[in-house]
Amino acid sequence: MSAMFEVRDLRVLYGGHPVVEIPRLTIEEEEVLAIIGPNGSGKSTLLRVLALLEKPAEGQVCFKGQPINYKRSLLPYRRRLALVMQHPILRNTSTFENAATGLRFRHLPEREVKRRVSNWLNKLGIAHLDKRNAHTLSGGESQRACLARALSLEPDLLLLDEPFAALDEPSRVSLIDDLQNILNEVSVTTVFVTHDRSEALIFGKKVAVMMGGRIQQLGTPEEVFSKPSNEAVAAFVGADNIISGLVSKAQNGLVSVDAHEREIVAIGSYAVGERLVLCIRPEDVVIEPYSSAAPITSARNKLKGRVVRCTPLGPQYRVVLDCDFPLVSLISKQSFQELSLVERAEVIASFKASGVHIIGKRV
Amino acid sequence: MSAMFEVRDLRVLYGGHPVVEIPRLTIEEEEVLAIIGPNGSGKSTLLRVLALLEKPAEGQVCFKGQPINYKRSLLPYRRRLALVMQHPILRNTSTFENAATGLRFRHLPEREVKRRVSNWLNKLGIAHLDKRNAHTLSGGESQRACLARALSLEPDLLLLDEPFAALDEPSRVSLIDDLQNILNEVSVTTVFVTHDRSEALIFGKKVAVMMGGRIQQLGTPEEVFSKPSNEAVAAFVGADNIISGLVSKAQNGLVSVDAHEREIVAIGSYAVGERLVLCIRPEDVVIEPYSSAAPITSARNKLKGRVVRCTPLGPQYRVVLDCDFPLVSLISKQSFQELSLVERAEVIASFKASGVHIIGKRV
Amino acid sequence: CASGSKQDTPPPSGPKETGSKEVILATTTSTYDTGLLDMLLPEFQSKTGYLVKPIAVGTGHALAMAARGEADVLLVHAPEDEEEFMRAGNGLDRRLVMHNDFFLVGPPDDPANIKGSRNAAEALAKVEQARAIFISRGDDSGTHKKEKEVWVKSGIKPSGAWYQESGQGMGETLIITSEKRGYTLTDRGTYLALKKSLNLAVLLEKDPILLNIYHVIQVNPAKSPAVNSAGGKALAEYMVAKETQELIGSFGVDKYGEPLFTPDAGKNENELK
Amino acid sequence: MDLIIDGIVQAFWLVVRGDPDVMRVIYLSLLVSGSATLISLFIGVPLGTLMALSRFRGRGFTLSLVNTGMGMPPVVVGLVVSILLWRSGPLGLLHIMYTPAAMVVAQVIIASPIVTGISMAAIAQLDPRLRMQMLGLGASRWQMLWVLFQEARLPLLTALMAGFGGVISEVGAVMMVGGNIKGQTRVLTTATVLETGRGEFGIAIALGIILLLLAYLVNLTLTHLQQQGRPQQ
Amino acid sequence: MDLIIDGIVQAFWLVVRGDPDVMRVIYLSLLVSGSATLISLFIGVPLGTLMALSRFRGRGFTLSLVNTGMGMPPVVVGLVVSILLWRSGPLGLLHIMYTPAAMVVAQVIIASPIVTGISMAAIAQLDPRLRMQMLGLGASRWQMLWVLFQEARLPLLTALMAGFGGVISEVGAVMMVGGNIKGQTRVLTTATVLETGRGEFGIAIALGIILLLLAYLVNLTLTHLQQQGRPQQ
Ligand SMILES: Nc1ncnc2c1ncn2[C@@H]1O[C@H](COP(=O)(O)OP(=O)(O)OP(=O)(O)O)[C@@H](O)[C@H]1O
Ligand SMILES: Nc1ncnc2c1ncn2[C@@H]1O[C@H](COP(=O)(O)OP(=O)(O)OP(=O)(O)O)[C@@H](O)[C@H]1O
Ligand SMILES: [Mg+2]
Ligand SMILES: [Mg+2]
Repeated sequence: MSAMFEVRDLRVLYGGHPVVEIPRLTIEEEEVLAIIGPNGSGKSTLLRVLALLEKPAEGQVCFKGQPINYKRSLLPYRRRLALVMQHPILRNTSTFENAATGLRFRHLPEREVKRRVSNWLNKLGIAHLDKRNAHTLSGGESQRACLARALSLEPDLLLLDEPFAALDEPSRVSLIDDLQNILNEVSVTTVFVTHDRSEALIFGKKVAVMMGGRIQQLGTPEEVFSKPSNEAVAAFVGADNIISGLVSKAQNGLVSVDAHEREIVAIGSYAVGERLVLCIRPEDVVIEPYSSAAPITSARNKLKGRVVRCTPLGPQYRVVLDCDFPLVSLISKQSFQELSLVERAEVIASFKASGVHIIGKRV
Repeated sequence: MSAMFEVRDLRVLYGGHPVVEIPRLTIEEEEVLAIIGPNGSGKSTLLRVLALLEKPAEGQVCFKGQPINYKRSLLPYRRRLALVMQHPILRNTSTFENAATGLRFRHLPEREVKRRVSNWLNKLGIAHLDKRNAHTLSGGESQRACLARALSLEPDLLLLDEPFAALDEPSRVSLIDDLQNILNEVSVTTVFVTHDRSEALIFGKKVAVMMGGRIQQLGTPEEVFSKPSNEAVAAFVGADNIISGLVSKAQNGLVSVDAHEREIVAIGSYAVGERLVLCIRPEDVVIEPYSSAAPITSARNKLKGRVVRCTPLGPQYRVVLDCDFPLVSLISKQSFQELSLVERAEVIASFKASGVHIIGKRV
Repeated sequence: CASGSKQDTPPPSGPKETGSKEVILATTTSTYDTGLLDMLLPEFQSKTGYLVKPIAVGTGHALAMAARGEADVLLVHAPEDEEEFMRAGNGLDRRLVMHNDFFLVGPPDDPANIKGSRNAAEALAKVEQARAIFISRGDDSGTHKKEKEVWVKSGIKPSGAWYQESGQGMGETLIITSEKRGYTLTDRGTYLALKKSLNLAVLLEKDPILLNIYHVIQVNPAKSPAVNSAGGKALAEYMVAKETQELIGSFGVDKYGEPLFTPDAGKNENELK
Repeated sequence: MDLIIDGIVQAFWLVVRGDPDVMRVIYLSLLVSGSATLISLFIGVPLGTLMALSRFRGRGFTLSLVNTGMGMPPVVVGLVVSILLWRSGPLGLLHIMYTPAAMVVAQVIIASPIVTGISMAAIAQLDPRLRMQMLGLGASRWQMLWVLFQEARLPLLTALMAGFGGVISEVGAVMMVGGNIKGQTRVLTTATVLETGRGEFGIAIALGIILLLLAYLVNLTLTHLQQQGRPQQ
Repeated sequence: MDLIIDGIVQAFWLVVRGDPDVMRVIYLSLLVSGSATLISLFIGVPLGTLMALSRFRGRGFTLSLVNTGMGMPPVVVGLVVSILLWRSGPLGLLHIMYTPAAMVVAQVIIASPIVTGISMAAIAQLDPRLRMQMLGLGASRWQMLWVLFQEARLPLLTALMAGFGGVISEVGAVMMVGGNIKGQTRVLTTATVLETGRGEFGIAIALGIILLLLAYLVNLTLTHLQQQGRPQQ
């Protein structure tokens, strides 16, 4: 694997304000990079820079080691990529012609155009709409048409900006499945923006978290979702429990943190008296009835608490406990029913020390 | 509660084809109705009919018992509702003016306009963009602006078409929370379209499943998600395991169904020899190691099977088993790790009889 | 400045090998609108091989063009301006071609009662006294100049709401006069052409001052190297040639029952009055 | 070339001196063409909007008619209006022939198809969902249209300027129905024709320059108005 | 009124008889105005597109100039072109004064601002994201422009028709630079003026009607071409 793109000291300004600021970003060949981040954090802007649609105010974009010269024709680069923009932008012509747009730009023979476009319209489930004016398509159908248009190009580099946002869930799941297979087969370098954490998890081989125009963290999905590099990333990727406290004990790679008068055990080496920020993922918090005989488990932390609120969240329940500090737990519907949780019920919340992530020191 | 809207024998035709066909639909006052369904199923079209933006080819729309007369002015009705369309449509002016659009139509005093708009821009986190031209907003910022525009109207009826599709996840969760509170407080009748099942679950007091222009099921979220009325709905709302077989035994309200040579016990009264379609939600399927001593549980079904594939799905794993028929289970990451599942491993899949839902007879 | 006097002009010669075949004739709209040139020019072109481009514009426009060497030959009817033009050395040869006449027209019921006046000057004085509407061309055309000459003769400086300037060609001015029930001075050709759609009567004619005399002037090739002197000369000579003069004499008889112009080649301007 | 320079110098002096005759001509030009443009806006914008928004039968045919109307020769318009307004004509009783009113009538006929055609294209080019969204926010029909006009302000300004430009520069029709009567119906274009006919090319060009300056000022004012109150980009 | 009816009847007969003089005049009108429109398309559409797409300084000023250009009086254009093309003028050596070529030059000057202004509004009204999306699919600069033109085909057709309508109906400039020479530079409008001057109002109206018919046919053809190959709605 070698670098397809390298971005250095990038700064994009809008109205004088920096919208994207990236000291360095490398995208390897055949890599699938997911970019997540809150609205307005500059994800689409970065994608436009990678598509060479935006000349950055400062910095360099290198394509396969060669710095891009914006004064020369960018066509050779652009012919190797396919972009799906966040809003489906379709021309006022048939769905077929829309999907064929990029192929026509490349002067492909008519037979080949027909073959590829039909194939992709089929895969995306809109083959029956091929003769329809694209402006009459529904939201999801438009997005499929845009995907078909990009995918039929069989590009070296795919740039997708929230490509599944308008798709219904079954279609999205099966499409992601399909795409994953295709990307594995033909090894297309892919950069895609999403606000759906699970899409990033499933799809990305690497995940970049963008916030305020900067890449806050870049790593494997595991890394990013289990070890957020700072509080903001942690809050964004969904580690709801962020607790701070002072180290009260430290030995054998385990630290005890005194948080709101409770002791929390975590893995790490810190000095006594240091102030730490801890992060506990709600999925990692197990709830058991207070009355139950303490069973043998590997959970080192067991905190007594009271149920404050239970909210259904799809097939799960989000239970907020009061353990002198708020602690959130996600449990299955079955468990919820079995535990017959009600407000103000007393329970034990347990979680493993390895489930406690130390984000960093707070001053 | 009385009916705000009643739709009778509705048919909307596009290019001669029926796109929406609804014999009867009632929307009670203060109800929150979620419409889900695959792309192109006519959800947006139905919303347009309810907003009186589309005159149906056939049928009647009654507003508070009065049939709408499309020849008369529809303004009095429209002034009571606020619509957020699927694509954010913003005027080429400032974000503030965009958000104020509906209020200006209603000739509200300037002070009141300022108050309401600022309030909502704030709540939606785009107060700092108020002077910016709305065409420079990012995807999510645009959607927020559209929401602010509709919500500041404080209407009797809110029509939202995938209003959160472009929002990042933390914003979406907090916004849904906020909205839920507001809707509870001021009792706004709300119809909203979504392709996100969990949004429908959280938000809707009723859920309508639309497919091919027809409402396939309408009921509480519980009903729709646990008791899909037919195979298509079941497939769409995510009951991945759909198995058919012949009733081999029937007693005490329990039936045994012979499916692919395996016996599945379910709750229900059917005659021996009848062919049933069963639906088992993946979350309800528990996996335990084959070697383990059979523990005492309430699970009536225990099937031996082999692991075919494991896919990470956010904080969960989707495990496909081969029990002579494919059976899908969703388990937590911890369980996955504890069970140390590998392909071709032998396991026991267990699920309770009450977890098996009988969709209907197949002919 | 003498007008041309040779009756026996030699037959016009063709364009020389080196000379341009294109001859630009700057003329007034009145000659053009009557259709006279449409009759005369094809004849000339087929005889000589020259290509004539008749440019019909206002008199002032025609003279200004010619003074800049933008035309090769002029056919105009503003004697005083023509003399001025010759004095400035812009023309080579000014020859009398033909004349017709002007006359005063007005509403058939003649509210200013000018019918029966002794001459044009007296008639105009009556118009002024009656404060009847008088429409002047006001465009420094030959007709306008003639009108001003008559006013001078009557000793009146016309001004006031009754005296209006149309600033347009003869045809338009006649229509305006008819619509406004006014009086105006017109040339014969235009009046006859428009007669059927006008509600105007001829109220005074045949005053010697009202002669409308056309001259042909060859543009001085010294003014500009681009001037086609041979072609200009040939066309000028064609205009005064005997056969041409006969054609002019018969022009309009079939349409109006009377000739529109009187051929005058070789005559002296003064002997017409 | 000397003539053009001469023209520029004369234009300068005419304006600086404030020659009352010239001022009157300028005033009348603005008055007649301004009114005519305004009236054609009131005809053309609604008509164009109607054609853009509704899908009636024969829309294509009407569109061709409007487009054809852009090619209506001013001379013929002048002639037809004259025939109607002459004393002998069906509207002769109005007695407006050879008055500024008649000129306005003729210019309205010339400008309306231009304004209609461009407005129609401007409105038709807008996203149809904008209309729906505005109605869905409680806009009355007029408020919805007002929003459409605001969104299409650039092409509508072009429609306005093309209409104004078409009539302020037009000479065939005003000449015929106005009569170019000094002090009454003489406007910049007819004065230019007159001076050209007199061979006063310098003055003619000067008048043309004044006319262009006028159009430019009108334009600048409109563009300025249009740009006001725009949010930051 | 009888004059108008007379005109219609005469127009019918002129066309049916196929009067060679009239045919020649029609042919020349189409040739001159057609070429002029075509050339102004090649000037105006790129210029308008440039102004719509790039954000150079003084864009607002240029826009005002273009809009002002729509108000350029044909008489002045005719005069200035004459001055340039006259034998004594700087371009006299071309020897195209009083030829159809000179008429085309004058009409190009008249039509270009119209085409530029409307094209500019048409392209500026398109969603700027369309451009990005097309480039992001590998469009070359020309291919991207081609897509823009296709998307803006309705207003661009309006630009074309307004340009064509402006020049085919124009008389001041062609009269001056063409000279209205029979069989050489006489077009429908100058013939109409001539017939009006001769008091032949019926024939004048007939010629006007023929001109409008011609514009209508051109229009119908263009609209038809534009509608071809559209997908089902
Ligand atoms: N012309 C402009 N002037 C000032 N700021 C701008 C301009 N255009 C965009 N921005 C801002 O730049 C920021 C980044 O925009 P971008 O579209 O890249 O965000 P994003 O991460 O894609 O967000 P989303 O998830 O909402 O799509 C936004 O806050 C946006 O408002
Ligand atoms: N003018 C038209 N002619 C024919 N079919 C049309 C037309 N307009 C819309 N349709 C079709 O009507 C169907 C319903 O569209 P609608 O926008 O209501 O779908 P939707 O349920 O909102 O889908 P999505 O989830 O993709 O937004 C779609 O299949 C669409 O293609
Ligand atoms: Mg974005
Ligand atoms: Mg939709």
